[in-house]
Amino acid sequence: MYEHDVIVVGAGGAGLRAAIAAQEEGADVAIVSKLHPVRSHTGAAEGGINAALREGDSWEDHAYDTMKGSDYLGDAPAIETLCQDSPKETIQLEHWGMAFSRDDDGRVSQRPFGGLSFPRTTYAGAETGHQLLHTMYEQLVKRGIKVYDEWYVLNLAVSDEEVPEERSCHGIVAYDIQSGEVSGFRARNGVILATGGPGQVFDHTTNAVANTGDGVAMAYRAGVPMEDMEFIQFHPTTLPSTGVLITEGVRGEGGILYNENGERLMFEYGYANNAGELASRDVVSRAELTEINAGRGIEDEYVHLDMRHLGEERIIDRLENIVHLSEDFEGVDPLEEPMPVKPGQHYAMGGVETDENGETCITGLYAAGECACASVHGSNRLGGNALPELIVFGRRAGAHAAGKDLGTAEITTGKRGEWEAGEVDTPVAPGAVRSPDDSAVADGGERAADGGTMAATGDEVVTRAVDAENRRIDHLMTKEDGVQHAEIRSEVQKSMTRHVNVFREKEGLKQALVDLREARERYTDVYVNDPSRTYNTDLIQTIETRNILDLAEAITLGALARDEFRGAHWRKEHQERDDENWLKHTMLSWNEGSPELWYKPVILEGENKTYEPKIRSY
Amino acid sequence: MAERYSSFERGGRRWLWQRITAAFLVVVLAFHFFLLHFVNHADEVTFAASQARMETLTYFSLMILFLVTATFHGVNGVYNALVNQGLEGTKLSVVKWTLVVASAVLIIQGVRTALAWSGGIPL
Amino acid sequence: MSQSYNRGLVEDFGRWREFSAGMWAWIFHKFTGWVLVGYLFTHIAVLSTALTTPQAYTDTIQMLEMQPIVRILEVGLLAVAVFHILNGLRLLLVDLGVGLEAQDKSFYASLVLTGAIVVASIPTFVAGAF
Amino acid sequence: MSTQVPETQETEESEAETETESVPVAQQRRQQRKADRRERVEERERERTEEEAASDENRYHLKVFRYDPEVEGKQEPRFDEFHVPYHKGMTVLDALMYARDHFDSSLTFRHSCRQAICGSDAMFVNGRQRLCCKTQLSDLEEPVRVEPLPHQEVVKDLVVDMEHFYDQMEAVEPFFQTNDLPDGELDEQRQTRENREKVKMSTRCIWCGACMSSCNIAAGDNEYLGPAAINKAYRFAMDEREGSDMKEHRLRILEQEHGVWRCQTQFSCTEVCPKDIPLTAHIQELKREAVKNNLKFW
Ligand SMILES: Cc1cc2nc3c(=O)[nH]c(=O)nc-3n(C[C@H](O)[C@H](O)[C@H](O)COP(=O)(O)OP(=O)(O)OC[C@H]3O[C@@H](n4cnc5c(N)ncnc54)[C@H](O)[C@@H]3O)c2cc1C
Ligand code: HEM
Ligand code: SF4
Ligand code: F3S
Ligand code: FES
Repeated sequence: MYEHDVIVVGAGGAGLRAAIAAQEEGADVAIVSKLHPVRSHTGAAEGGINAALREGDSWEDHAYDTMKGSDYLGDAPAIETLCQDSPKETIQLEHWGMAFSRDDDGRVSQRPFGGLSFPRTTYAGAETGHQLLHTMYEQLVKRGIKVYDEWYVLNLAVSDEEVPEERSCHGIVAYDIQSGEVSGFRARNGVILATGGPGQVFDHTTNAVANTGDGVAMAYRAGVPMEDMEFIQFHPTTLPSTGVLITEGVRGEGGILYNENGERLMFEYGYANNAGELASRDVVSRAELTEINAGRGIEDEYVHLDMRHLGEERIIDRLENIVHLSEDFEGVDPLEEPMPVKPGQHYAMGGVETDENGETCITGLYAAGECACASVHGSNRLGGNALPELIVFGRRAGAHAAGKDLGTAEITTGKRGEWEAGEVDTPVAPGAVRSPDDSAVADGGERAADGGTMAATGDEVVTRAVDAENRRIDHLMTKEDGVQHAEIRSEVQKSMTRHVNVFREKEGLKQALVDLREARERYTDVYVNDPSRTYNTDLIQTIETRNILDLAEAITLGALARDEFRGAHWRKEHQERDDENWLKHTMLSWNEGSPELWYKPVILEGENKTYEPKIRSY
Repeated sequence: MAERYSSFERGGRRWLWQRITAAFLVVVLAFHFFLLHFVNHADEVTFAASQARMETLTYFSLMILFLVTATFHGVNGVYNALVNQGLEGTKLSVVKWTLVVASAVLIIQGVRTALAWSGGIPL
Repeated sequence: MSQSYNRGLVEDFGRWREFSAGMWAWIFHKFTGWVLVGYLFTHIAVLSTALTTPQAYTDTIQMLEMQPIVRILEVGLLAVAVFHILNGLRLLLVDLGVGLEAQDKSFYASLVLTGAIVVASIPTFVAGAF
Repeated sequence: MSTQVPETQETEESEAETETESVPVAQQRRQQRKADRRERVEERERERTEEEAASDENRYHLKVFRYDPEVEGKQEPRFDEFHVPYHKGMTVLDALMYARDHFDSSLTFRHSCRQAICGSDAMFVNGRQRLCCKTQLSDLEEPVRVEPLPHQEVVKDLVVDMEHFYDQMEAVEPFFQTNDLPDGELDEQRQTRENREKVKMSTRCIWCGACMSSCNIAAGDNEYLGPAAINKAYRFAMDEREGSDMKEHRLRILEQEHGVWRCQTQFSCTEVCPKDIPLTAHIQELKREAVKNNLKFW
């Protein structure tokens, strides 16, 4: 068993920042990540980091924009923390040497981004995430922070008191991908999840293959509620054949969207008469799909994004990367012709419920980054708000886990504050498949349900978790026949993309639940074909698929329950935002295998003011 | 980490000298070839002819310099090539000293020959 | 790491077909360099016959130069030297950061030029031996 | 760590070890059964693919390197053939994923972002180091031969051990260091556009290891820092914000025996770099900087 004060799961922007912060507080910290840190998907972020750095801008404006962008489903304390800390954290990156683009006076450049009232998106070409990730990894090297790379975290070691709020997290169980060894990692102070997004739930996504939402699923099964899972952001400009993202920066710099008739669609059809192409992402995504559905799409599949008028010099200076992406992945030279684009899954607003210090309702368990939901983004994230989220909440979670006093959080976690029970009418029972044989082991859903009576020590909790995971892996490896994960995964992705996409309707969502149920049942028969213990990606992906299933189901359940149209969540039957009934977060608890739906209110009271829900128009 | 590698003389002097000698050699080698194959034909070489040339101080010193630079350049090149192939430790030092000795022998032998021609340093 | 597999030949020699200009240049330069050092040593050895008697020297040289094979080898030496010089110049330019984009072209140029110079010199080199 | 001298004998021994000692009997049996079964499945699969290949010309023919130290039948490296249905815009990575998901789920390779940014899928494709996700099948001749990166130890199939590469990257103090940061936590350091432009290309490295794998010198001399690490050092040495003391310190690191001087300007690193970083030019510039820096002291 390995032992550290703080263990960070995941080495993207959030994980790296958390580890650095914990170390600065004097903790012995280690990162466990299934990818080498520089392979994390944070590297793919292109556009930039929102931070109110300049004269004429203020964190209050940033907060206002964020709240408005969230369609009033963000929690004010989280949003305000983000906007207050972001300038400092962004400059911290600069002090660590990050290669930001520069203005003539030598200061870092900022550009306009969708939904922002001030050009406050601080950027490094069209490769901001890459620069950020590498800059932080460099700090890690400098500090000599231990990284267990290519270790796949299988599960959390959480004690099992009856009520999740009483449980505590003592470590993790991880699998060394190179050697096939399963090991316990004891965390004396805390475990921080920073496992990134769940893009693989969908088949057309800007996310990496490794973005399978593992952290969210693990926390969920340990008893932490998932929050606002139905809010999935679809990015309006992804390349049709691969899902590779074309940054919003293109539109920020002046790129224009055209439909098949060469009409500037955002204005021509009144989707956003003021902001045009720079309207919020959900607005633009729907606009494009509406065009395509109305037969004005090109090849009935996509629209055109044109930036030729910006001139080669400006394009190369600020968006060079885009030229390469478009050429390599779509075979289109954007200096010569417009780029084909269509909406693709991009970001999950929801995730592991945390407060503004990154803490979940389980003692010693934290989450930060895309896998977490302190609720900064509410129902829709503004471009350029995820990277600051990584560094702001990454730092806070790291520091808090290492014992720094950050004050009491205003956001309550778990069912500690106000909450109400929810109900949703499902065609099939969601949740774990109860089967008489040992296939529940394959599921990984088993928890020794002794109600905490064993009052085990931290070490025992970890050891027990290791045993459970060993059983699961042995089961998967010894099973000789059955279904392979790839089939299940691709069915789930297809169904999700078909039914739980930009446009959602009741029957489709129900169908998705039926499909998911079937997939879950098939999963109990899953087996791993590759018998090797060395670098067995077959096994890893089989386990990931289980996580994808949980997340897909949560997303669909939330989408079915929420019968209103808010932010990224569009419902055919409900074309209005319903503040009366739905100014609340969708919460989903695993509850020993059957998802329990409940709600908690949105916090709109900020430090100095209360945010009044307004019509969100651009 | 970095300390692991910092066992070496600084400055890449050998690298620089390799270039400097190369630049020098281009000229001299071309001259040498030209003189001994085009101006004077190879089959006409005799002791006397060589002797005549060697007796001029300029030519004599040029040849000595030629010898030394070529030796350094060549031997250093060989040494580099071996390091590039990953030769290290004792084996490398053995090779290194062998090369140094061989160069010394070469230069001494060359100088002696030149002196035999010129009959002493042609002052 | 105990789990290693040495792909030895497959990867080292099986790859020569895929070598690019810069790699060939490196190989040729290395080869020619070694030939030149080899020659330098032989050369001095031959010349140092002058240390015994002047006549011995003249005899040795003339005997050698009479042999066609030696003349042919000399042409070979010329080729080697010329290539080494030309590519050496190319490398010097590269070290100065000049014309890096044309590095492959300059390598081909060295080859062609070497060929031309050698062909042009053959008459002078073999004169009197055949 | 050497890629050069792993004596075959040693390899065999350690394999034998894994076989007899450390693998419990049950696991061995399990492997045996799986191997048998797999053989049958593979047989069927192969027949099927061959049939389909015959019937459908719109398939790409892939020859993929296979090796697994643990699995019988794979200990002796071999090439497997896959016939993958082609669609427009398909990359080598897509083809590998298809082969894995439809033909043989034990086919192992690293990949993640699918967009040339994570640097995990550099492989040796048709005799050249390339990022699979960035390589269109249509640009390649058939059969497309996919092998792990040369000069690195093969862990399994297309996965190589990157430890040595990481060690080299981390040996050059790859982090920003300066002695005068602005006081205020909201004050940024200034940097001219020109200077940022100068380091820009060097900051693009995604640690894919293609360059290192293509370099004959790195293959021969295991201690050679290699083009990527030198480029990393360049990124900081040329960054004005670090100041001249730091630059000198960095040049010291680069000047060691196995630093910049080892580079023989083969250019293959520059040619294979998927991020178009002018590696050779950077290395050469550092050599000159180092010489200049030392001339000062003569
Ligand atoms: C193409 C693209 C462009 C974007 N552009 C922008 C932008 O311009 N501005 C902006 O603000 N945001 C942008 N975003 C969003 C933002 O980049 C992401 O939300 C953010 O990078 C997520 O970071 P993270 O640290 O949470 O996770 P990631 O960077 O995804 O890292 C996840 C880490 O967790 C590890 N991990 C996962 N599961 C396990 C497991 N089971 N065991 C061990 N380790 C595990 C992985 O190895 C990885 O290291 C963009 C996103 C994408 C996809
Ligand atoms: C008497 C003549 C010469 C001899 C014996 C000689 C020998 C060598 C040898 C052995 C090497 C090492 C090759 C290797 O293995 O990498 C070398 C390298 C080199 N030679 Fe020469 N050479 C001679 C003349 C020249 C001339 C005239 C030039 C002219 C321009 C030259 C330029 C170079 C350069 C630049 C290198 C360095 C290659 C590198 O390290 O990158 N040489 N030489
Ligand atoms: S320099 Fe280029 S080839 Fe080398 S590791 Fe970096 S990106 Fe890959
Ligand atoms: S291939 Fe190697 S020799 Fe130098 S130019 Fe590149 S590092
Ligand atoms: S998959 Fe990330 S670089 Fe190819």
